[in-house]
Order: sequence, then structure tokens, then C-alpha cells
Amino acid sequence: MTRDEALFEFALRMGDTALILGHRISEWCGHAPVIEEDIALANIALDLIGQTQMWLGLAGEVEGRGRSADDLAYLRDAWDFRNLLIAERPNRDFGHTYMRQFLHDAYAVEMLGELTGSAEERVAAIAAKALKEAQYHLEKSSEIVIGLGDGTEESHARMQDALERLWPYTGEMFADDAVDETLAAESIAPKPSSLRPAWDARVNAVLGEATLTRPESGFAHLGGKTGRHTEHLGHLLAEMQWLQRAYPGATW
Amino acid sequence: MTRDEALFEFALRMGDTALILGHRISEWCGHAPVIEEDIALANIALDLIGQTQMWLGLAGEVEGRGRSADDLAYLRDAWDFRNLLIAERPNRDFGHTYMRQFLHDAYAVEMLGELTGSAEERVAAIAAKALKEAQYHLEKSSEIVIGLGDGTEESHARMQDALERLWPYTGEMFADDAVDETLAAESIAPKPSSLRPAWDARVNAVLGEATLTRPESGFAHLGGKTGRHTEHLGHLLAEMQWLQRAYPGATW
Amino acid sequence: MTPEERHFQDRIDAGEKIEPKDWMPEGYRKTLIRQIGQHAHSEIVGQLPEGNWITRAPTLQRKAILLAKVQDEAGHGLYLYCAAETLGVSRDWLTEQLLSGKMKYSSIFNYPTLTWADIGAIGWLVDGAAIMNQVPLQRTSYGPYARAMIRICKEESFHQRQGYDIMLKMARGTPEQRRMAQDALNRFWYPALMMFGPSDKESVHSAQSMAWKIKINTNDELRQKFVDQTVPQAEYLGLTIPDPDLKWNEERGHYDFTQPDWNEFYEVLRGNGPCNADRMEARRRAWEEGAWVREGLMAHAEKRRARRAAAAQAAE
Amino acid sequence: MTPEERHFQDRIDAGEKIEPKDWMPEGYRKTLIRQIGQHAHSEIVGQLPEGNWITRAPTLQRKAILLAKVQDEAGHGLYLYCAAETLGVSRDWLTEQLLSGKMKYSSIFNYPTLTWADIGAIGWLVDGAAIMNQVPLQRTSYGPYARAMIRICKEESFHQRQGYDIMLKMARGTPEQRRMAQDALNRFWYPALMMFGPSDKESVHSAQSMAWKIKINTNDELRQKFVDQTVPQAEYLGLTIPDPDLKWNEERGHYDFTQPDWNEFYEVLRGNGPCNADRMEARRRAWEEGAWVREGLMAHAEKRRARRAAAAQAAE
Repeated sequence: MTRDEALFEFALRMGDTALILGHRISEWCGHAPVIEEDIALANIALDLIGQTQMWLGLAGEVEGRGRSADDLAYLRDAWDFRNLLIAERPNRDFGHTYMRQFLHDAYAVEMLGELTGSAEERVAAIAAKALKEAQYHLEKSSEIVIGLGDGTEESHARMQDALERLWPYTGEMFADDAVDETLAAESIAPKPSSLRPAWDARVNAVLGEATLTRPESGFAHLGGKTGRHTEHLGHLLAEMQWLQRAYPGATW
Repeated sequence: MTRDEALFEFALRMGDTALILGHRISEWCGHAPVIEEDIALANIALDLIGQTQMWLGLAGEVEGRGRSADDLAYLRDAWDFRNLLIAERPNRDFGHTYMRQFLHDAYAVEMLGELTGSAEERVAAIAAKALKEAQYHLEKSSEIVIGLGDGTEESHARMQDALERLWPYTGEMFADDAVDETLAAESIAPKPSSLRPAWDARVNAVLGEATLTRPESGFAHLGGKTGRHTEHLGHLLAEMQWLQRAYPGATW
Repeated sequence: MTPEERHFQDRIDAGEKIEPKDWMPEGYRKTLIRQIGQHAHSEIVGQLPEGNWITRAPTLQRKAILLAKVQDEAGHGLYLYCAAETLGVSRDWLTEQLLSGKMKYSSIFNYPTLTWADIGAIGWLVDGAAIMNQVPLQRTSYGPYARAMIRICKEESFHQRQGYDIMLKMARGTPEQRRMAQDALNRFWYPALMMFGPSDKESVHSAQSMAWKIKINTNDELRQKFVDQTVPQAEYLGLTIPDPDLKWNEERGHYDFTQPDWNEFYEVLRGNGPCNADRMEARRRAWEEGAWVREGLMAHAEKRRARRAAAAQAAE
Repeated sequence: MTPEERHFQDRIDAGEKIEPKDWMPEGYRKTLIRQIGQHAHSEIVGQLPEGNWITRAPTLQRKAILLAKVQDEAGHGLYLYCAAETLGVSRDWLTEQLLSGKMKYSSIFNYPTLTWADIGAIGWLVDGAAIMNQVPLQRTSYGPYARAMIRICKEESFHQRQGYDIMLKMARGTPEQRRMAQDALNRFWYPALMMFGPSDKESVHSAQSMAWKIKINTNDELRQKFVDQTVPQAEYLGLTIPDPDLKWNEERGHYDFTQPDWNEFYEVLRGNGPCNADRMEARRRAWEEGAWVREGLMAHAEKRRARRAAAAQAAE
């Protein structure tokens, strides 16, 4: 695998994860439990769509076949998406949505933090911008996880359930493969496995404050990073890509 | 409006209503409250898809521009759909689904019954085949409406709620327009308004047995028959047409 | 008029702002609560028709712009609820009034968004009409309301430009896009005209509200202004306003135009618009399904407060 | 062996069918309940992966065929629950066993359907493997089970042909369709091989089940038969079986092939397949959200019965 092949894959992984997670969050629009949360969720979605534009823009540039960020977002089928599976999991309830966000944010902060020192300038520049957003997201999602975990009996039970349901999708964030090896060798990106200790520490601290019990299972669903998704992604894309597919060639 | 223009519109109205209602019913697949209902719902959906093929086939033939039933089903946007709005209303719960089905079936039986005597042979032939299915559907949906209406307190309340929610979508079935006038003048199809007394009688009888109260409001949402739909149809089509839109020109 | 009322009216006439702690007639307070509440509810319900297209926005940029817009609307709702709260009602009470149907929201949001062009039409026509209504309200007599309107107007005009930009792209696009744009204009034109309310001849509360400077212009004045502003914009887009009788009246210096169908307006107010039931259901569900979240977060805040208090006591 | 057991075994050895009212060893009954229940649950859960594509089927005809197929599966589930009920357990009890995770369903249904070609692959490979398992069971010793299998096998072979037909269309279609077809084969090949269960060497219950004619062939025999049948079909499609070591063994008169990853098999059994949690959640939700329907219909049936009884009494 060449450096550029690996970089293309990596940029897709980052961009697709932001895109799909952002899409999920945007599904909340107008349906949150309080207005402040309508605003906060829209804000997170907005940041993630912005990150998508940067990462997929980079992917298109690296690929060099003239595909724009929009082409990549709207004209690939599910198997060419490289997002982490956790991003495509359905929203279910508000607590589940924020638990997913928290588990992701704790990873994103570590990943982006490392990427700010990337030997590839374009990566470092994107990371620097995205890191600030991710830190804010993490602060926010930690707060909600703690508030609901250490809230009422019902909110606690719902958060524990969300945690258990999402836990098997966290391992994928730290699974290294050839793409990661190539980029690590070039000092472009860290090995995902190297981020785990910091993530563990953060997650343990927040779950502790939230009075939630960390699941013991180490089982991890894999596949998102290589294009083997859950059944949920196809439905999401059918909706997301509708206009571009129905009216090919139009500009909007 | 020429006879053929009117016939084209009419065939779309019949075909699209069957298609969209059939799609909604098919969403239940594997999720019904008992296996017998999984089977019954699949059966209704199957009949409706079969009727769609006949009506849209006729529409394409009458139009004479070489569009097949599949082209019409998969390659039109929402505004070119002519289904009754009631068909696109979401499933919500099982009772709501069957209330929608019942209100529709009671109309379909009257409409198809009249159409078996159509001066246009192709219409009469389709109606003869579809009528038998519609009669069976009506028997089945009446049974469920009665069973749940006159069941427990909860099932009664849910059915009354479904009835009230769906009632404003029944008036459209009986609203005449220029298409109907043209076809009535040619003895091809009855005026929808002429079906109302029989529908009323049937609906009153079943609601009576179901111990449900018929809503008093005469307000009717219109628009489906002329292409002004609810927000639900676009989402349904995004899913339904996905493959045809994403892979244009492929055969399956 | 009592001396208090006299004094109050004098202050208003002098262009002074009324502030929350000031004395005010009960009618003034009630009218303001109704008006601000209704406006706030409109912002909140107004998220739904546009939200309907966020997941289907055609480009990343359009998706981001739409998200930001809907976020602004939630923000406006928040400012306005805060302004209403200065009049002594709580946000929860206002929400209950909305969900029980006792308070209304703008009837425009009971119309569906059926194509992407509707997102353009809402920005162009609906925000356009809203601005027309709101700009004068920056000079309304109640201080917190006037200040909220100043912030809101700034953002709304931005939204209107974005909406017009969508319309422009569509009107200059493929034949299908052009058809979408015209269709959106056809469907939103009269509902937008309705946003100014029935003719002042029909309006009961108008005179008092104008004296109190809660209302600054008459409905008909604003509607005319909106038509005069919008017609050339439609012409620039190459779209046809769905009113065969629309024409420039040289003498009046205004466009003559057909009034909307007020029967439809009253039907929609009565709950019979295309989307009333869906909108209320969406808001009710958001509220009900969010109950455990609000309770959970409140319980946690209470625990934290108690722990801090205990810690403070232990430290003493 | 007790004389009763001896007599029972003699009947089986003589090829007689055991019927519900006949005496049978407790182990025979339990094993059958487990096997038939698991098979019934598989039909029910098996609706879900295919149901996932009903709303996205690419043509009206394909949609109709798929609907009919999934309907058949529900029907098979019904036959099998009825067969199990003849052994003295209720359908509700069996459902509870499924929903609590005490009884399993075929692990193949824990794999997702990701493209339309997966619908073809399921018909071709999954129904193909199922038929391979089921055809011999038409001769199973328990009468109601054998009769259910006869009805089921007739329909399954129809399904397999339909699945193969989808694969053929895809394999002869556009490059993307071909890619979908190959990808589906890649993902379903080993899971299909797993459907025959672990090697007989590992299988504890096999010997007793074979003596009772609840099981007719060994897992390895059936798996080999499946491979031998499927390889030429894949060749005809122009698709590559994802096993570099697959090759014809002239001496054995069979294909040599790579065993599936049995660790994966046990992980999936433990609940760690790609879709276990989603599948169980879908079934649990269907059951829980359907409770009011079952209760409502039962209450109505009870009322009707009571009314009829009262009417009959009045008539006397």
C-alpha cells in the first residue's frame, strides 16, 4: 500500500465517520427534550459536517481523480463508506445518542490531538481546527452522560443500557490495520491502538462520575473501516443521497 | 381533457394508491404481533403490489410513451404520484395500520365493484381480479377493527384514536374532479362521490360493532390525487426507489 | 383611564421602553404574553418543516447552512421565551399552552415542505414576511421584546438571502429544478400573504395594540409592502406569481393583488391545515419522550447542589 | 434400556413414525422440542434479514417474489410451532424461550443483508444449505415433524431457484451488480458452511439423534454434499468461491475445501454476531408492542363467546 493509498483511506475513515455521525445527530432536529438541546445537537452536527467537508475534500485531493467532497458523500454506495460502525448505529433515545457521542468524542479528541502533529501538513491543519470542536463536544457529551447516569433511577438504567448496547462498537476505534501501519510509519497518523490508554482513562473517569458500570466484554464488531457495515447504513444513505441520485448532474 | 388523459390519471390514482399502501403494509414484515398477522399482512401487501403492476401497466399503455409499470413506480418524484393521501400515512401501531386498511378497503370494494362494469374492457378486467382480493382484505380488516375496537380498554382507545387521526383522510376518496367527470361521462369509472353512501353504510356498521364513535367532522385533506402529498411520501420514495436511482439502467 | 394607565400611555407615547419591573396594565401584559409566546412557539414549530429536509439536503454546504438556520430558529425561540418569562410566566407553562392547543403558532408552519425548493421558498417568502412583521417590532414598547427582535432581525435577513440563493440556483437549474421552484412559489405564495393576518377591518385587537406600540403597522400595510418587495424578486428569478390579477397600479404606486383565501386561513387555524396534527404530534412526542431526560438532569443538578452544600458545611 | 425404550427403538428401526399420543423417551421429546423449536425460531428470525430489503426491492416483480418468500417463511414457522406443540409445549412458551435467549435460532440470520445481491445469496446458499439439511428430515421418525418438513421442502427449493435467478441477473449485469454478487458470495460462503454445524467429531448429541432418526446424516456429509453441489453453480455464475484451497479431489470424488472459522461460529452463538442484538431486539419489540393487540383480540373473542353462550341459553 502506497502512502497516498493509505492517506486516501484514512481521510475517508475520518470524513465518513464525521458525516454519518453528523447525519444521525441532525435527525434530532426539532425533536430534542429541551430547546437548549436542539441548539446543542444542531451545533455538534454542524461541526461534524464541517469536518466532513475538510476530510473528504482531502480524500478527493489525494485520490486525484477529480472527486469533490460532495461526490464522495453523495455518490458512493454503502460498501465504499469507511466510517466506524458506531457512527451509523441508530439514535434510539436521547441518552443513547449522547452515549454514542461521548464514546466517539473521547476517541476523536485523542485521535485529533495526535494528528495535530502529523507529518502531513494538510492533516495537521484539519486536525487543529477539528480538535477544538471535538474538545467542546466531549465536554458537552461527558456532562450529559454524567447528568443522566447520576440522575434518576430511570435515566441511570437507560444510560447503562445504552452503554452496554454500544460497547461492542468501541473496539473498532482502536483496531490497527495496514492503512494505520503505513501512516504510522510515515508519522502521518498514530496507530489507533496507541490511543486506547488515554481513552480508557477518560471513559473510566466519566463513567465513574456517572455511576455507570463499564462492561467487561472485550468483544469488538469490526468492518466499518473496510466497508462492511451494519444494515442501518444503507437506509441512512438512501435518505441522505436521495436528491443527488434522483437528479444526477444538477447543481444545488 | 381527453378520454385517454383522464384514463391515464385514473390508472395512476388506482395504481399509486395500491403501490404506496402496499409499501406501507410491507414495512411490517417480520414485526407483527403474531405470526398469523405477519402472514396476513404480507398477503395483503402482495395483492396490492400485484394490483399495482396491473394499474401502472395500464397507465403506461394508455400514455403510450413506452413507460413500464416499473418505470412509473421507480422513476417518478413525489409530485407525479397520484395516490390517495391515506395510503402514505405512516403505520404507527398495528391498530392504526388496520384502521387505515379498513377505511381504504371499504372504499376499494365499492370502487372496484363498479369498475367491473366499466365500458373500458381493460379496466373491467383488472377490477374483476382485484375485487376478489379487496373483498378478502375488507373481511380481514373489518374483523381486526371490530376485534380491537371491542377488545380491551386500551385497544378500544387506540382504535378510536386511529379513527380520529385518519378520518380527515377519508373524504378524498369521494371527491370528484375533472378526471372523474370525464370517465363517468364515458362510463369508464363511477364518480367517486357516488360510492359514498355504500361506504358510509359499511363503515357505520363495522364501527358500530367495534363500539367506536364515528367522528363528526366533515373536513377532508385533499391533494393526493393531483400530486400534493404529505411530507411522508418523499421519505417513503427515497427508500423505495433507492436501487433504481443509484444504479440507473441496470436490470434486476 | 386611571391615572396609572394615563401615565403608562404617556410613557409609551413619549417613546419610552417599558421594563419588566415597571407597572403595566393587565391587558398589556396579557397581550404581550400571547404575542411573544405565539412568536416563540412559531420559531420552535418552525424547525419542523425545514428539519424535514436536513437529512436530504443535496450538498454538504446546503446541509450545513440549513442546520445553522434551524439552530438559529431554536435560538430565537429561546430569546423569546426568555422575553415572555420577564412577564411572569414560565417556559414550561408556555409549552403546555402550546401542546394543549391553547396557544397558537404561525399557521404557515402547517404547510408541508415537499421538495428541496420549498426550503428556498421558506427562506425567501416566509422569512421575508417574518422580517416585514418583525422589523417594526424592534421599536415595540416592551424593552425585552424589542431587544429580542433586534437580535432576531439581524439573523432573519441572513436567512432570507440564503433562501433566495436556493431559489436562484433552482430557477437557473435544470427543467426539473425550475419546476420545483415554480411549484414551491405556487404553494407558498398565499400562505405567505396570510402571515400578516386578516385585514385590519377584521382584526379586533389591532387598535389597542397599536396604541400600546405592541403592533406598529397594520396588517394590510405590511402585506402590501411585502408584495411590492417580492414581485420584482420573483421577476428576477423568472418565476410567475400565482395570481393572474397581480399588476402594478401606477396611481397607488403599489401592486394590486388577490387576497388569500381567508376561509383556508381559518380552517388552518382550526387545526385543519395539511400538517397541524403532524406538527403537534411531533412536538408532543418530543416533550413526552424527553420527560425522563429533563427529570434525570434535574435530579443530578439537585444531587450536585446537595453535595456541594454538604461539602461547604463540612469545610466550615 | 427399559422394555419400553427397546420397543420404541424397534419401531424407529422398522421405519415406523412416532405420533404425538405414542409413548416416547423424555430425551427424545426434549431433543425434538429443542430441534423443532430452533428450526421454527429460525424461520421467524429469518424474516428479518430479507425483510430488510422488501422496501428497497428494485422492481415490482422482485418485491412481490420477496414478499411471497418471507410470507412462506412465516408459514414455515407456523407449521413448525404446531409440530412442536404436539410435544406438549405452547407457542407462547417457545417464544419466551427465544426472547430470553434460552433457545437459539440459526446463526446465519445474525449476518446482515448489505446489498440486493445478498437477497440472491440467501436464496441460493442459505436456502440451499437449509434444503440439504431438511430433505433427509422428511424421513425423520417423528410424524408431525416429518410431515411439516415435506411441505417446507417443496417451497424451499422454489426459493432457492429464485435466489439463484437473482444471482444470475446480477452476475450477468453491470460491473457494479457483478461486484455485488461476488461480494455477497464472499460474505455468505463460510456462514453457509457453518449452517451444517461443527464437525461430527465435536458434536455431542449426534449419535443418539441419529439412532432416533431425528438426525439422518452427519454434519460433515451434508456440508460436503453442499459444497459439491454449489461449486459448479458458482462456476456457471462466473463467480469465485472465496476459498483459494478449494479444488476437486479426483480420488475422493469430492471437492476439498477450507473449513469455516469455528471460532467465529462460537462467537456468533455467544451473541457476538454482527446482528444478534438487532435481531433479538426486533423480535422482542414486535412481541412487546404487540401485547395490547393479542390482549385486545383475546378479550374480544371472550366477549363473543360469552354473548353466544348467553344467546344460546336465552333460546333454550
